[in-house]
Amino acid sequence: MKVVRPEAMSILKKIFLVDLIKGLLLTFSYQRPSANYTEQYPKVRPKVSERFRGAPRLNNDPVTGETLCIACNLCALACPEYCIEVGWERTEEGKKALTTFTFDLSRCMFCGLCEDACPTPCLELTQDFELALYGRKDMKWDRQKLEEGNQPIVYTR
Amino acid sequence: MTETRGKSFDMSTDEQTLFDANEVTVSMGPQHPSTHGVLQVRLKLDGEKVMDAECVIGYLHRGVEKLGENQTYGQFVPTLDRMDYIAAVSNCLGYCEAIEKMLEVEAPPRAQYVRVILTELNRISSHLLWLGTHALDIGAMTVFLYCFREREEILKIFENYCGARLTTHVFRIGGLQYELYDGFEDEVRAFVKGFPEKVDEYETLLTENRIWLGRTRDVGVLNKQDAIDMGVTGPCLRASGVEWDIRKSNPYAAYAEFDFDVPTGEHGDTYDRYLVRIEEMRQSNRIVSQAVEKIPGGPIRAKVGKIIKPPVGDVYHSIEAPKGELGYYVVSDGSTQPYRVRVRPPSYVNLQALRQMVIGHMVADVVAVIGTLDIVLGEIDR
Amino acid sequence: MDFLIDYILIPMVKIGVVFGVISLVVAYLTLLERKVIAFIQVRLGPMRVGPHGLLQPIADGLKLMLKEDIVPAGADRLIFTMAPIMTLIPAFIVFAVIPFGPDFELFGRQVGFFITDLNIGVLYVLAISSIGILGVILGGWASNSKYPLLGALRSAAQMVSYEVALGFSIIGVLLLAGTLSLVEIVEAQRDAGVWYVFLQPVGFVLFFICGVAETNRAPFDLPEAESELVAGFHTEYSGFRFSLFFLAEYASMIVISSMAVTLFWGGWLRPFPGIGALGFLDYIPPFVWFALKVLVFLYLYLWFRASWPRYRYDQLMSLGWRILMPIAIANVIVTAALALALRR
Amino acid sequence: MAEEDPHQPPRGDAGDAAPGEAKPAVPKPPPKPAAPPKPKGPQKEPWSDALVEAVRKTFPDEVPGAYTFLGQRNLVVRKERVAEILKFLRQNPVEPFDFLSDVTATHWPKEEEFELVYVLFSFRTHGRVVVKTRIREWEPIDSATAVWPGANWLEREIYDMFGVRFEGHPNLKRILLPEDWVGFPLRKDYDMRLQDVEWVRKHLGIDSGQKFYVGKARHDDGDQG
Repeated sequence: MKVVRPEAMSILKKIFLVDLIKGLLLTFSYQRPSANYTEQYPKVRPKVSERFRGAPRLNNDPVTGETLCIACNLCALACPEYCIEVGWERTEEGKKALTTFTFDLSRCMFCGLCEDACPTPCLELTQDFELALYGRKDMKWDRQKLEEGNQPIVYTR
Repeated sequence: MTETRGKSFDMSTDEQTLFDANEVTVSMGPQHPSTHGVLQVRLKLDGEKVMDAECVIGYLHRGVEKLGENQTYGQFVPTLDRMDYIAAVSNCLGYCEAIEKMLEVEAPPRAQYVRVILTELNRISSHLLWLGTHALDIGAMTVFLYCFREREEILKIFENYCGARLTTHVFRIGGLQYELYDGFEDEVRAFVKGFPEKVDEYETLLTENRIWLGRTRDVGVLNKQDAIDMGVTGPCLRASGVEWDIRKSNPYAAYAEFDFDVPTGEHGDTYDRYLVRIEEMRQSNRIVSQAVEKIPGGPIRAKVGKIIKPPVGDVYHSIEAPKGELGYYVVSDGSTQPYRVRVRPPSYVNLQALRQMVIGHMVADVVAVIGTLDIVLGEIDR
Repeated sequence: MDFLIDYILIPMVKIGVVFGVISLVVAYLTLLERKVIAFIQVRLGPMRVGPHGLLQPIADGLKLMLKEDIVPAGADRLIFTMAPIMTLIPAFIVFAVIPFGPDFELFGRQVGFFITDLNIGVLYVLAISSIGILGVILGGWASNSKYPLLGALRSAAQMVSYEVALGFSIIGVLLLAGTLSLVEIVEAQRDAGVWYVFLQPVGFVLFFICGVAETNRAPFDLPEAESELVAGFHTEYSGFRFSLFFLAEYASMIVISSMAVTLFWGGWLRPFPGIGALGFLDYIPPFVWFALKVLVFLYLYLWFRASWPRYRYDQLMSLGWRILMPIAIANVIVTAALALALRR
Repeated sequence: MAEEDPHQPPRGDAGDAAPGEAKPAVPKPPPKPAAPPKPKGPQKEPWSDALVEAVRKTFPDEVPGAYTFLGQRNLVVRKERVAEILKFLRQNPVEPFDFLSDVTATHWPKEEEFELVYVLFSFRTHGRVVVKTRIREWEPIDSATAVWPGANWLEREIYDMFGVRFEGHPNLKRILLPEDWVGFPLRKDYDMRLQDVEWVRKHLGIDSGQKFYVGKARHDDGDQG
């Protein structure tokens, strides 16, 4: 299929700048306020989709308050950037229990592979997206921060 | 590169030697508003006329191929999104299909359809970004914002589907990770329905505009033979008159089941490339509108083990990315990590043609030609 | 005493008022530009500084003044410093002859609504506005950098070519009015009972096209084409010096708009000054008519910028010399012949 | 830990991908020669048709192998007359491969060899053929730029990444890496963390944090800050 070039304009159309005026009319019509597309971000919070892959969180059991993590280390192995470190110890019954969990957010690329790998509903990428910080040091999230979830600074204007 | 084909300057004439002393070398980029990233073009100018051009690339080199050798097959996928970040879905599709080919599995039909829909939406969004920036380079700044408005709708669909807008990591080897969300079809249908008239709007602003015609017609001409010789692919090749689209010639995913045309140009100039891409957006829209009506049911992921270990051997698989032929050459040694992953980046090969396209033109045309090649530096430098 | 008041005090006050108002208008023209283009592009434009961004120009001005003033190594310091001033001053002193309204009475004294009424006002405007280009060329040259140099070369060529066509496009009006004074041109339109745009449509279109090119605005903004030459002649300028170039550009936009209004659209006159039935329009002060008309032209500038691509350098030249020039000359000849024929 | 991690990648020397660790991650030769897992999987099948005949006829000693693998046609040729074979493939009447899709290379350190791979495409039949040839380290090979000028940058990239020299190439210099970079990153003996520390120090004026990793193929990272 050959693309069709528009035919050459007639002299009359050329003299009266029809091609240019067509463009002008289109841009003029878009000035109506209803066509506006801007979101006033800090003032109006954007609605992020449910599946959004944002700040990580370690979920606790809502009833008992204990962590859902079984320290299987699958997330750490799935991570392409090797940014997760899971620490555990054996309990008396010989089961694994989570002690520390470090998530290096500065290297995370939010691919969601850790979330996919997690066999329990523990590790989750939440809808928090305001992750800017003043230092790289703060980007390493420990277990406490991961369980509390991100507390972004809310800008009002 | 030193060989000069096609349009070039005869440096031996008296007129040229007379003005040799006036040549000035201008470094366009790596920080320049319209080199689309960190491309540097060293221009040799005689007044405003380009006598020679040399591309300097590699400012964004991250060693993607090396990274691939050190990650498992599945882990490498999100890294690929960072190559052509405008068309991350296409990158993902090509790689997943290459590995599926090695594993001899095929994604289930439902996954194939969703792949087609998302990839074509991605093609539209990539072309929209191209149109916006190309028009902005030539000075029509409003088209840019209009294009981004429509692109935003597509990105919203991506975000709703997989949770990310740009670096989507949308497919997995063997099919899909995410089931379609409620309302996916309706959102896609709404977009498909409204999109053609938006394309008409861009065309109102540009196609017949005398300034646009003057800036694009007969600028950066690449004839058929040169285009083939230089390895140019995608819309640039088709605008030169070669009817080759991998979606038609070697159908992958579910493309064989859809009805669409492959637009080709005739003159191989910037204006033809513009028309071809505009038409491609309409055709992609057509594919999406067909696909969304008949998404089959069934599973979304073929049975692929948690550990992906393709057999020893190598495979080359290529797809039609928005920029051209995106090829993956994967060598497996039977372990969980690829022995070698080679990406054939379309922009990288297309950019080679820049030199012969700009020689003899003016500085302003260099900007137009860079824009019309539709390069993404993340893919060129990898 | 009268001498002091007439020739020192009143002009001084007028200069102060005009300078102040024009500076303010220029500042808010930048906001207008951002807002108009934003709305065309389905955006909102500046919204944060003040309600709907109304204080944005002031914030911008403060920012530019406080910014570091960088003179690039290897630049010609003196010329680099002088160039923005050389562009700004002509852009502002042109307003000396622009008539904003008719004479009015103040404390029993007849005062003109203009700083001065030169009998060669049109020539004065043309002459002074071409000086501004000197600053652009020198600024580009003195930066000792390649992009500014290219920008300066472009603007030099562009100005020279379009200056000629601009001059020719006005001659039709001058033939009709028989005077070079801007005030008398407006009065001639009042006496004729019709704006000259209806007698000189071709002349007006030519004038405005050339005017847009003269002020380096889209689609002729080649000297600063940001996608090609980064920022053209003011690439190396920063801070306050950059803002001077910026102000000068917007001031020249107002000059060209005012000239178009004065020469072709009846200056401060209300629409259809010859038709008595529309007398009620006289209740709107003449100055407001003038301002409204100028605003329309400023809007046109912005509208063009938002809608059209940019010409290429060689296309610009061929448009100027091969299309606009012949039409302008033909227009002069036809006007002269008609004027001669009708006067008999 | 080890018993539960199916995703365990062989994190040792990436070079030959043999884990060689105590962890039972990827046993390469399956110790139990049990039922039929071995023959499963795609096999190389000999390929012979008019095209191979034509190539073999013109270059009797140059084409030691022709096989298909997963539907992909592979032509193994000797390195001496690669450019000529490519030219023949481009112009042959049976199936003209007029388009060069890709040129790339793979490093096989055990054999001290590089495998060069040319991927050709035919507009007439929409078929592909992969031409492979092997060269020893530092051995030059003919450039394909005479046949396809588009091979220019592709070969430059191979030179940049593997150090393969192409004879007759018009402008063989580094393309993605800086001109004065030392080392060829895509060789298997070049570790992922390795870099030209000298270059970084000289041109960027920083001591790269990764210098601690030079020569140490380890994925665990300390605090690099």
